[in-house]
Order: sequence, then C-alpha cells, then structure tokens
Amino acid sequence: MSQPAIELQGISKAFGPVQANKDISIRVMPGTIHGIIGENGAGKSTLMSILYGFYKADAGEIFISGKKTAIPDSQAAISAGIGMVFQHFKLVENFTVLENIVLGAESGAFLAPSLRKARAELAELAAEYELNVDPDAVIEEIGVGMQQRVEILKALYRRANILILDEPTGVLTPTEADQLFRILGRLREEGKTIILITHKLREIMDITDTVSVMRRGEMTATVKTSQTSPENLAELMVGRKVLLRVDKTPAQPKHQVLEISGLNVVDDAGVARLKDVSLSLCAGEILGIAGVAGNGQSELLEVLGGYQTATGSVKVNGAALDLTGADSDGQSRRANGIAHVPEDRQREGLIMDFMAWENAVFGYHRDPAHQANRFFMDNAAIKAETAAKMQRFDVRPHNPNLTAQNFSGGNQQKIVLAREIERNPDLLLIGQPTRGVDIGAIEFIHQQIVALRDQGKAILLVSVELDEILSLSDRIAVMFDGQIMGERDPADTNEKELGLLMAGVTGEASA
Amino acid sequence: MGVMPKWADVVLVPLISLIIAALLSALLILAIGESPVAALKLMIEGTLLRSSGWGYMLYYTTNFIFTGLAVSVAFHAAMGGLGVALVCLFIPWPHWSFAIIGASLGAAFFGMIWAGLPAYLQAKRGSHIVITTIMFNFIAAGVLNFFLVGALKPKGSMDPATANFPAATHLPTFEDMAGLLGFEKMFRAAPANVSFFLALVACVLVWFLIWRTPLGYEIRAMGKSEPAARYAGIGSVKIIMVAMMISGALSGMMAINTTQGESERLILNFTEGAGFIGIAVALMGRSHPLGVFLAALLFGFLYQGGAELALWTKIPRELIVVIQALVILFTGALTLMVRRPLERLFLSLRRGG
Amino acid sequence: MDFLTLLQVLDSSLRLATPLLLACLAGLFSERAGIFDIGLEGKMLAAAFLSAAIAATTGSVWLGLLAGVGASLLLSAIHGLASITLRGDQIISGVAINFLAAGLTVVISQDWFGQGGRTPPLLSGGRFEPLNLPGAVPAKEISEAGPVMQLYSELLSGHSLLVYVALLMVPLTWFVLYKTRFGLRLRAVGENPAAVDTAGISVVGLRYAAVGICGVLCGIAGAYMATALQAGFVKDMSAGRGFIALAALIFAKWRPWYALGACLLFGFFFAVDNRFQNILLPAWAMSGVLFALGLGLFAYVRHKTLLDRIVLGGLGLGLALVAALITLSSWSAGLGSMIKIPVVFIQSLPYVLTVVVLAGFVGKAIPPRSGGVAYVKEK
Amino acid sequence: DPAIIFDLGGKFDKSFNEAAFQGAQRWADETGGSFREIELQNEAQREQALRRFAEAGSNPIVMAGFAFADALGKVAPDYPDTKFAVIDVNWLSMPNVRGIGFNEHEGSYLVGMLAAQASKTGTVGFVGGMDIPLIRRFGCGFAQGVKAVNADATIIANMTGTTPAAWNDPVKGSELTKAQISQGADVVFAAAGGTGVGVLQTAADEGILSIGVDSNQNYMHPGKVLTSMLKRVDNAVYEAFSQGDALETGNFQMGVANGGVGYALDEFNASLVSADMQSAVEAAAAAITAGSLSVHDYTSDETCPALSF
Ligand SMILES: Nc1ncnc2c1ncn2[C@@H]1O[C@H](COP(=O)(O)OP(=O)(O)OP(=O)(O)O)[C@@H](O)[C@H]1O
Ligand SMILES: Nc1ncnc2c1ncn2[C@@H]1O[C@H](COP(=O)(O)OP(=O)(O)OP(=O)(O)O)[C@@H](O)[C@H]1O
Ligand SMILES: [Mg+2]
Ligand SMILES: [Mg+2]
Repeated sequence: MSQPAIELQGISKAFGPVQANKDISIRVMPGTIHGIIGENGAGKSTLMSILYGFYKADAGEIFISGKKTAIPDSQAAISAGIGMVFQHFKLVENFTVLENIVLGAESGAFLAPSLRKARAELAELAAEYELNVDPDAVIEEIGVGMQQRVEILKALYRRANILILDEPTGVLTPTEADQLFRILGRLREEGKTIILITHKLREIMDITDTVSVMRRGEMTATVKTSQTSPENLAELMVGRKVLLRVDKTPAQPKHQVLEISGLNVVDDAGVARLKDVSLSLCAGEILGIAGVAGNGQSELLEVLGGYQTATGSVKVNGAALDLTGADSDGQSRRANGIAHVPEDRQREGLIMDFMAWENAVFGYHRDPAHQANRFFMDNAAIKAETAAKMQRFDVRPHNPNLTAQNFSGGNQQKIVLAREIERNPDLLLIGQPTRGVDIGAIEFIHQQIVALRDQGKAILLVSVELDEILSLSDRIAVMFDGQIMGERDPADTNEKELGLLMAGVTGEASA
Repeated sequence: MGVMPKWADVVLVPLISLIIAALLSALLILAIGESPVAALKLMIEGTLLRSSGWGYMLYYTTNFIFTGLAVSVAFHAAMGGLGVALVCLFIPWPHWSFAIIGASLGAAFFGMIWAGLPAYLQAKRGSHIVITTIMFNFIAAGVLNFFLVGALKPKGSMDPATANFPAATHLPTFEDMAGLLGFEKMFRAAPANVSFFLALVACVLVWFLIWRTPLGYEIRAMGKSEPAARYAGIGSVKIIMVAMMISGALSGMMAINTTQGESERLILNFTEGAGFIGIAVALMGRSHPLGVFLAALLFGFLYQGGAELALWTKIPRELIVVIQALVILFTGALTLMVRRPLERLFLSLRRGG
Repeated sequence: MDFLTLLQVLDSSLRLATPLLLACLAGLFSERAGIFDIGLEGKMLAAAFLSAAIAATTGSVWLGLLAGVGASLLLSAIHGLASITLRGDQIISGVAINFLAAGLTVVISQDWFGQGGRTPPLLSGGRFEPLNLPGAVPAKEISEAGPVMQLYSELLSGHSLLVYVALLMVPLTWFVLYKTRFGLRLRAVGENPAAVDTAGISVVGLRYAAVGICGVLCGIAGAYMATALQAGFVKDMSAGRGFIALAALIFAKWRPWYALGACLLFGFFFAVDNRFQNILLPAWAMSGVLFALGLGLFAYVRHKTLLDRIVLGGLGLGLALVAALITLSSWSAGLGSMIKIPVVFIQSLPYVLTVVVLAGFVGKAIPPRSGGVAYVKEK
Repeated sequence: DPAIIFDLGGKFDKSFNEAAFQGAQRWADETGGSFREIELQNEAQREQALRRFAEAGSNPIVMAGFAFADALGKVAPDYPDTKFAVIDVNWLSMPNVRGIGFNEHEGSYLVGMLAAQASKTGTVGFVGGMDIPLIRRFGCGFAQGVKAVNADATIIANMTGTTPAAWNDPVKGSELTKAQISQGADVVFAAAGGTGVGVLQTAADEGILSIGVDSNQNYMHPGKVLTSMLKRVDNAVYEAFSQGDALETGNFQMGVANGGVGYALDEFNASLVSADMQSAVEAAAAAITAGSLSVHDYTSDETCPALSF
C-alpha cells in the first residue's frame, strides 16, 4: 500500500482552558475522500486549521506523503500542497474574484502580469472542473455558492494536492451541492486527496471513502464508509441513538393566521426583490418556502419581521400590518404575535458579545415581563428564566453567563429558538433552522418545530435544505426570482419537481 | 472562562503596568538630574497626605469622570460652559442648590445640542461622526470666543471671560462642607466641590442606564451589531441621537465643576486637555463606570502630583505630560505585555496545582 | 476678486495643504492596513522637532529630513508594538503618542538648546528653499505677466521641493495601492486579515510595513513644516493639523486622489480664512442672507420626519433669530450701514463648510472593515 | 526667596512670560540669589500656586498676567505678611499687592509710526494671536501710530485663531503674512506669541520688514526686523525681586513716560531706522510723556478710532 497523503500523530491543542484537540492521530490515503464528522465543538475545524497552519498545535507531528513536515503557518501548508476552504470563507469581500485568487500567489511585484496570468489560468481551471465564475465580479455581490467556488479555485490555483473543505454544503442549494460533489469526484479521479467535514450523513455516505468520527476533542473511530450506516455513524457521533427522520402526524390546520397578498419589495438599488407575492398560512400548519438562496426568501422574512419596507398587504389574525410607517419595526411585530428566528444567527439573531441571558430577551427586552419596575430590567429574573430555558433546550454548556460566541453554532441556534418559541407566538418565522448544526441538535430542533405546530401555531419555514422542507412542511411553496412559482403538497411531490420549480421551470411547462 | 482569576485581570495587570510606567518615568527624571524618589515622595505627600491635595485631586477627578463617561471631545464641554454661564448670570437664583440644578440642565442642554447635530448628521446623512465632531470642536471654540470677547464680557474687563457669577450660585467646596462638619482648615482653598458628588451620582446613573435599563441594553446592542439591532427593532437613528446627546450632556456637566464650582465665571480655555484624557480614561476604564472612576482618580492623582512637582522641583511641566503619556501607554495600550506572561504563569500554576 | 488674488489664494492653499496631504496619505497607508492612527499629530510634531534640531546642528537640511523621519518612525514603532504585536487599543496608543510627542519635544529641545523648547532658527543650508521653475517670472514682475505666465509662476513655481514630493506621492500612492502586489496585500489586510493569513502572507509583517510607511510620510510632513514652511521648531507647532488630516482622510474615503481633493479643499478654506478676514457687508445683506437660509431650511423640512423638523427647523429658527438681532442692532445706524463679519466667524468658516459639504455631498464613508481591531486568531 | 508664577503660555513663550523670566534671571545672576518658579498647566493651579508659595515663605511673589487678578483677590488677604506683585493688573487695591499695568497702546503707537515711515506701499499689517481685548489694545495703538504718520495708510489686521493653538502656530503666522504681503503690506507687526516667529521669519524671507513684540526680537533676523515693541516686564520683575519683602505696594502704570514701554533700537536695526524716523518717534514719545499726546486705549471703552475689529 502506498504512503498516506496525510498522517497526523498525537495532535493536541488547547485554547486557554479548553482542550480542543486531544492526542489525535489520523491517516488519509491519497486519491480518497475522507470524511470527518462530529458534534458542534468536537474539534474538527481546529484540527483542520492546524493542518493548514492557521493554528499551531501544542503537540504532535504532521507527515505529508510520508515526510515529516513542519507547518508553522499557512505558507508552509500551501507549499506542502494543502488547500483549505474554511467554513467561514476567507475572502476579501470588496475585492474581485481575480484579486482574491492572486492574493498571496502573485507572480511579481506588479499586479498587472499576475492578474493576466491568473485570468488565463482561471479560464483553464474553469473549463477543466466546471468551476465557472466571472473573474471580475466583486465577492460581496455574488452568492455564497460562487464564493465557495472562488475558495476552491484559490486552492487549485496554488496547485493543491490535498483539499480540505469545512462544512462546504452548509450554505449550498441541493443543485450546488450536487455540482460540488461532481467536482470533488473529478478531483479524486485525478489523484487528489480530499478531507470533507460535514454534518450531513447522506453526504458522507454518498461520496466519502473513509470517515472519522470526533467527540469532545478526541478521534473516536475511523471506518470505511462502505462498512457503516448513517444510524451507526450518528450513534458514534452523539453517543446515543438518533432519530434521523422527522416523526410527525398529519397537520390539523385551523383558522387562518397569516394572509399575504400582492407583496412587492424594491431594494435600495431599485431591483425588485419580491414580486406580487401572495400566501396564506393557518394555525397548526407548517408552510415551507423552498428556493435557491437569494430568490426573495430573505426579503419575505424581513418584511414580516418588520425591517424591510414593502407595498401590498399583510394581515395577521385579520389585522393589517404596517409595512412602511413608523410602526413597521421588529418591536411592533413582536407585539403582533410574530416571532422570528432569523436566517443568520450570528449576524442578526444574537449579539455575539452579549451573554446568553442577555440574548435570551433580545428583541423582547422592553416586554413588561422583563421589567422590574418602570425604569429597570429585571436581570435576576431574566437570568433565572434563561437558566431554566437552557435546561429545557439542552443548551451546552449550561451557563447563562457565557457570551454567545462561546457556544457552538448548534447551541447558539438553540438559544435563539428557545427565545422565540417560548414567547408562545401566533406566527413563527424560521429561517434556515439547522444551518451548520450537528445531527443531534437537528433532531432536537425539528422536534421543537413540530411540537409547536401541534400546539396550534402557524409556522413559516424558510430553508435551502430540500430534505428539511420535505420532511417538516405540511405545504410547500417554491420561490424563484421573487415570485411564488407554485404550491405543492409534500406527499405528492418530490425533490426533482421542486428542483425544477426552484430553477424557474413551472409545472405546466415541464409537463 | 479566562485563564486568570478575575482579580488578577482587574488589579494585578493594571498595577504592574503602572509600575513599569513609573519606572520609566523615574529614568526620565533621573536623566534631567532630579531624584525620582524625592519626586514620588513629593507627589504622594502633596496629593494624598494633605487634605487640600485631595481637594485638588478630586477636582480633576470630577472633570475626568464626566469626560470619561461621555467619551467625548472637549468642546461639548465648552458649549456646556456656555449653558452654565447663561444660567448662572441671567437667572437670579435664591440658593446654590437651585442654581446647580438649573446649571446642570443648562449645561446638559447645550452639551446635548452640540452633540446632537453631529449625531443627526451621522444618523440621517451618513456624515462620519468623527469628522463632524472634530469640526464642531473648532466651531465651538469660535462660538465661545465670540461670546467671551463680545456679549458676555463685562465692559472694561481685560479677560475674555464672563463676569463673576453672583454669590448665590457659588457651589459649596469641600472646605465649606468640612467646616460645617466642624473640621476647620480641612481642604483649605481646594477647588473640589459638590459637583464631585454629582460626578459620582452620574457614574451610578450611567451604570444603571447602561446595564439595567432597556435603553442601555439597546445602546449596547446597537454598538455591538447594527444588523442584529435592526432585526430586534432597535431604531438606529433614535439610538445614535440618544447616545450622543447623553454623551454631550455628560461632558457639558463638566462645566459645572470648572465653571460654576471653581472659577465661578466662564473663561476661555476651561476644558484644557480633559477631552483627550477623557478618551483615555473611558478606554482604560473599559467603559465601565467603576473603571472610569478609578482611571479618573489615577489621572486626578497625576495632575495634582504633577502640580506638586512643578511647584517644588525643576522638573518641567512638559515632563509631567510625558509621564502621563507613559501611564496611558502602559496601562492602556501595552497591557498585553504584562498580561501574557502573567497568563502563562497562572496556567502553569493551575496545571501544576 | 481678480485673477492674481485667486492665484495667490490657491498658492497659499497648496502650501497649507501639503502637510495635511502628507499626513493624510500617511494615515491612508496605516488605516488601509487596518491600523487606525490618531497619533499623526504627534508624529508630525516629533519629526518637526528633530528635523529642525539636526538641521540646526549640522547645517544640513537633508540630515534634518532623515532625522525627522527617524523620529516619526520611532513613534510608529511604538504604535506598531502596541497595536499589532500587543493587540492593544489603537486609539489609546494614538492618544498616548500625541502626549508623548508634545512633552518630549519640548523637554529635549530645552535640554539641548536651552531656548525654551525652540530650536535655533535655521540658516540657508538648513532649509528647503523654494524652487523656481525655469522661466518663472519673479514675484515683483508678476502683475505685468500674462495670465498663463502668472499661473505658472505664482501657483506652480516657487514651492519647496517637499511640496512637489507630496504632490507626487498621490499618484505614487495610487500606483502602489492599486497596481502592485504590496498594495493588493495591504488593502486586503485592512479588509480581512484572516484572508491574508490563510493565503500564506504575514499579517504582522504587512501591518508593520504600513505603519512604517505612515511613519516616513508623517516624518516628511513634520520636516516640511519645520524646515520648509518655517525655519525651525516651535513647541506644539503642528497645531492640530494631524487631526485635520484625519478628517480629510475620512472625507476622502481612504482613497489617494480623493485625499488630494480633500486636503486641497481644507487648504483652500484655510487660505480663504487667512486672506479674507475683514469682510464688510451691508447689514441688510447680512440679515437677508441669514433670514433666507433660515426660511429655506424651514421650507425644506416641512414634509420631513419629526426629527428633521426639530433639528433643521431649530437650526433655521436660530438663523432667523440671528438675522433679527442683526437687523435690530443696526437699526439706528441704518440698514445700509456696513457690518464687519466677526473674525471668529471667518475663522470657523472652514469647519462649517466642511460640515456642510459632508452633510450634503459626501455619502457614507465606509472605513476598512477590519480597521481599528487587532488581528486575533486564537486567544 | 522670591517666587514667580508664569501664565499658561509658559515661561518660554517668546514674549511676555519670557520677558518676566529674563527679569527674574537677571536678578538671580546679579545677586546670586535664587527664586522659586512654576509654569501653570491649568486654571485651577493659579490659586494653588499662590497659596503654596505663600505658605512656603516665598516673598515677594510675582505673577505675570491679567488672569491672576481673580485668584490674587482671594488669596492676598489671607497672607497679609506676604507681598505680591502682579503684572498687567492695576485695579486691585490691597495693602500687600503691587499692581503693574503697561500702556501697550503707547508702545504700539510708537512702532506704528516707525512702520508707517518705513512703509513704501502705505499698507502695513498686524497679526494678533487671538481676538481678545489685550490684543485689540496692541492693534489699536499700532493703527493710531500708523495713521498719525500717514492718514491714508491701510492697516490689514488679522487674528490667528480661536483655540490655544493660535499662540503656537508659526505656519499660520507665515501664511497670514504672505496674504498681507500680497495685499501690499511691507511692514508687519506681530503680537502673537510663538506664532510671531513665523511672521518674522516670512517677512525676512520675503524681503519686507517686521516688528517684534514684548521683548527685543531684533536679533532674530538682523537687518530685517524694523524694531520691537518693548514691554519692560523684565524690569518690572527685576525691580520687584530687588525690593524683596520691602516691596512697595500700590498700583503703578508703566508707559512711555516712565520707560515701561518703548521701541527697541540696537545694532541689528540701526540701518533700518533713519535719523528722521527716530526723531519723529522721539518727538511723539516726548509728547506722550508731556501729556500733550494721548493714545486711545481700546480697553477703556472698547472702541478704536483708527481700526475696526
Ligand atoms: N479561536 C478559538 N479560541 C478559543 N476557543 C476556540 C477557538 N476556536 C475553537 N475553540 C474551541 O475549541 C473547541 C473546538 O472547536 P472547533 O471549531 O474545532 O469545533 P468543530 O468541531 O469545528 O465544531 P463545529 O461543528 O461547530 O464547526 C470548541 O470548544 C471551541 O469553543
Ligand atoms: N474567539 C473565540 N472564543 C471562544 N470560542 C470561540 C471563538 N471563536 C470560535 N469559537 C467557538 O469555536 C467553535 C467553532 O468556531 P467556528 O468559528 O468554526 O464556528 P462555527 O464553525 O460557525 O460553528 P458551527 O459550525 O456550529 O456553526 C464554536 O463553538 C465557537 O463558539
Ligand atoms: Mg467547525
Ligand atoms: Mg461549524
């Protein structure tokens, strides 16, 4: 058997008091795709960052193709042929694609020749791997899928033989994910080695050759993918049996809660984001909005959440909402019985520097229930309540005094959910409830959403995960280019049909 | 979650930083041929061992508390001074206790207006608040100059200053207060006055405002993340306006101490230096009122100690400025230099123990 | 205002803009790399002092320039140590550096020259003399020359070398920033240091380089003040120009050509203030203008939000009140009587105009995204 | 020992405080005595410095600047055995206070006459540090002197700024001078502290004449400084120190008549001041001394017959 492409021996890493990696050893064979799974905070990203020279290990050795290699910084990793696509992309947002690609890999002191060379090479790479991007597009103006391509191109441009991808599909649509996997397959065929971190067992089963499982900083198992099953992996990961599908009874819709008609949104640049959207939603029902990111779902949530102006009409429990005036803000929406789990928990849903208990009332901080008297908030009561909530939602670590950034993504999401669900709203807006969340937490979050429905709440679910939409929704509406392309019953539809609608192909036309 | 116990972070780190700054200052003093030991003795004797030393130290402290709480540049205070002067000069107050309320309102109002305009421009027009504030400082200097050379100056006076405020507006100094309590000769002639207590009250109020009220919660949220604030329905225009106006009001209040409390008339450069020290005080106090109070106390000590050095030694006043700079540098910007080795020490202690 | 006067004002604008421009470009390099620097003032001051001191003792302006740059670099190194290596607060560090320079320059020069914090006046070799471009007519004959010749001789010719250096720095900065590898990396490190780090480039190295360039440019700015505009150092002679440069930098949205524009604009405002301090206007014109402005503001805010009405309406009311006061006070002397605009008002004009320009024409200035925060990848 | 307290400008302000320091230093050099001194850093220190020096036994205590009036009024009665001398304040009447006022307008008048005589263009300039009454007094006296020689002369008066930086901004002093030159000025009088350094420098560079202030600044650019308006603060301090604790109290007014103000004539400007010019100025000085010529003091009624501020 040939030399392993990568071999890590006894890697340990502590962040202050937190032991993120403990004595980890792993071997990855060349020309394979090696999956790594594990709960949020298990230490996956840390391990890969060490391999890429972003962090320095406290102890341990790294062998590349059998040769012991010191990787003190990313420069060393790059020259060892390693490329990494981080979960949070490391791109300069206001640079063009081309500038991002040449950054650090310029061919001389002046920029023009470097850019010329990169442009030519980019065209070749694009043709070879179906990685088409506009080299002159500015990063902040292109979608995350495109941004990810740029990251992959960055690695390929630097002639990486080993490619590490940290949760690459978390932000991709199914089509984009499929395409990514085709590309990864092609890279594998060329003999490149790929390490893939993901929370999605289906992806592990579909594409990897071997898979390693991490728990609490340690490597607990490495198995051949062909010799394992999703249930088995889930158990290895979480330490107990996990229910991998959503368990729910048929919906029992009651009175109508939300009625949207003729909703239009034009953004600051004058582009129409929502076009004549009409929807309705009843109590005790989950309406799933499927669609490729950037087709108006975010704007829909923002309008309903009170921070995007719009024209048209939105009624909640029969009362029209103010869509432009002084009463159109998050506070008044909450007063109207609308709760909102935003799509981006770190940007919107939480203040990362606030402690958990402070975040637990974010948006509801003026609620009389949280006031001790006319002037002051009742912090002691909020803390106590948060502690109880964290218990119910199994937020780990169970400490309301930690700041939000000290929680893993899954636990951050639980904090937001706990806040919004326990308000007992009439209408719950949920955007991307399980993005970047491990399967243990996904199970829990899905159970919560279903339980809420069963209490007779109306739930508007926006997700780019078709799986999630299909398994949670009672009705599915598909959005494309700011329009509703059609509604489907999850029982009578399938991924393919939804996928076509998401691409703007209407049922009649395709039939 | 940190490596070090909290007390080490809060007490040990600043203390060691301070000692380093002091050692460097000692070298400088040595270099110009004076004795650092004698200098330190002078500073401590003249500041902490005499009641009037305390009186001066707390007077400066009062200034720095206000500007530190406000984190503002000095000239909001200048406009506050105008407010104080107008209130004290043109309203016949029966007693200082009424006058101080009126003057506080006047100072806060003028400070607020002056801070409100840049805030408004930032909130509504996106004009960068840092430049507009710098510009408004210069404009305030012009306005103050205009009034002090013109309308507010008593005829025939040389000073670009207002007339003396009527006696009914004079604030009780520490000396007066000590006298009431039977301690004659305490705080003799020191300028510290009741506005020190006003500053303490302001500390407590600001603490409550920021950490206990929904408004403070919103100000903090807005400061950390604008998109999140938008999501939560916290209006940015409102928060920018309110926060800046509170800041303006606080720095305006500084004028109570200097103008109504000390000089008892409005003079041209009464805010000298306090603005920048205020920025340092706020950042060093980590924007926590108790921290601001302690940092203000430290600079009160340096100011009064510096005066003692200037009185009794040949140490030039510019060297005292250098010492202040070193203290700001080491306790404010170079703390990691001290914290890092300490953290390592604590980590190994913890591992070993 | 005749053409020659205009030229003279522009000429003065250019001289006054030069230190601002150099400091502004200095700040641009530093802040583009993510290191905020309110210590520009202190660095200019330190450079002004040491350049004058060395030029005075050696008689060589070039050695002076070198020394000035060295002094500024030293302060830059402190700022770098504090804000890059030790990840301290950049604002505090800047404040401290300003105090440090204000104190040390006087202490050292008093110790050195014993002239009360002043350096001895520089003699001819110790100064940058004005360069007369070929063919320029001397000042005495300029009123007889044609307009083009006047433009050439008055405005373009007759500045010291450093003025031309400063002007050349603008395209150079533009070129370095946008056309070289270094510039690409520099801009990147101010936007997203993690991207630079993971691309295998040293964040620390880049930021120190930027802070170093900032030091060099501030050094030239200081030396220009002490050895070209003046012939020696006087304590506190930077007189707040570092802060104005900072304002210009924000005004310019951190871009080199805009920086030139912003600094020239400030220079122009200051030159106008110097030249036109004694403007007489008939009372009716003065109150009329103010009244019209107030009325205009009132009309403008009629359909705006409550806040607009309070703030701008209040401003309008204030202006109208001032107009009324002027009318009343000049009533006895007649509304045609000439009133002099108070000097302080003319002196505040540059700042007022800046605010007006900012409020009206310049949109949001977005600073480099990682500006002001140290790069920490693990605690 | 005697003590001296300098105002916020600091003892090396190149004019007023520096003159006071020179007086004290001359006394120390001549008598071998020593004195205490302090440069104030802020307003609150005025009273503090007075009291601490008085308590430490310094006598007399001299202070430089009208801004001390208030503090001294409070302190002096508390220390009846200590003598105080204060410069630029002449309205306190206390048994232990010596007040010394200067007629700056008279000195400015004399240099104004010289300026008008030396000017070929009939336009002269005045650069003041800040628009405050004291500086207006300088400017007004200067303008009267100019008009006395040439009633048609133009006087361009500028002020440097409104913040404390105005006193230490030689660059701005230079630009103001250049602006005045381009408006035709060929003699410029600077009453602006450290800013004046820039005025004198630029005048020398551009080949026009300048006039220094307070102390004799003729030496700064030999042959290019027309004269300096002298305000003999040094003499006042020297005399106070010399009298020691027997200091004669009361208010004194120092003018041309008693040599308190004047103009500087030395080897550096001998070639600039012709005999004609000198005799005209001497005549005016004599007239002022005799009381037949009175120069209007701006601060007496806040108006100026020769210049509008
Ligand atoms: N820069 C850092 N500073 C301090 N602690 C960190 C840092 N990065 C990670 N940690 C801690 O190290 C542990 C492992 O984190 P890591 O990011 O490797 O987890 P992960 O397995 O990638 O989780 P996820 O599935 O959420 O991405 C966590 O407890 C985390 O809190
Ligand atoms: N500076 C930090 N201090 C403490 N913990 C940190 C820090 N940076 C990251 N972490 C923690 O490290 C873990 C992973 O960090 P990372 O930035 O990769 O988040 P993430 O991958 O987005 O998490 P998730 O995958 O769950 O969404 C999280 O638990 C996060 O809370
Ligand atoms: Mg991770
Ligand atoms: Mg993650």
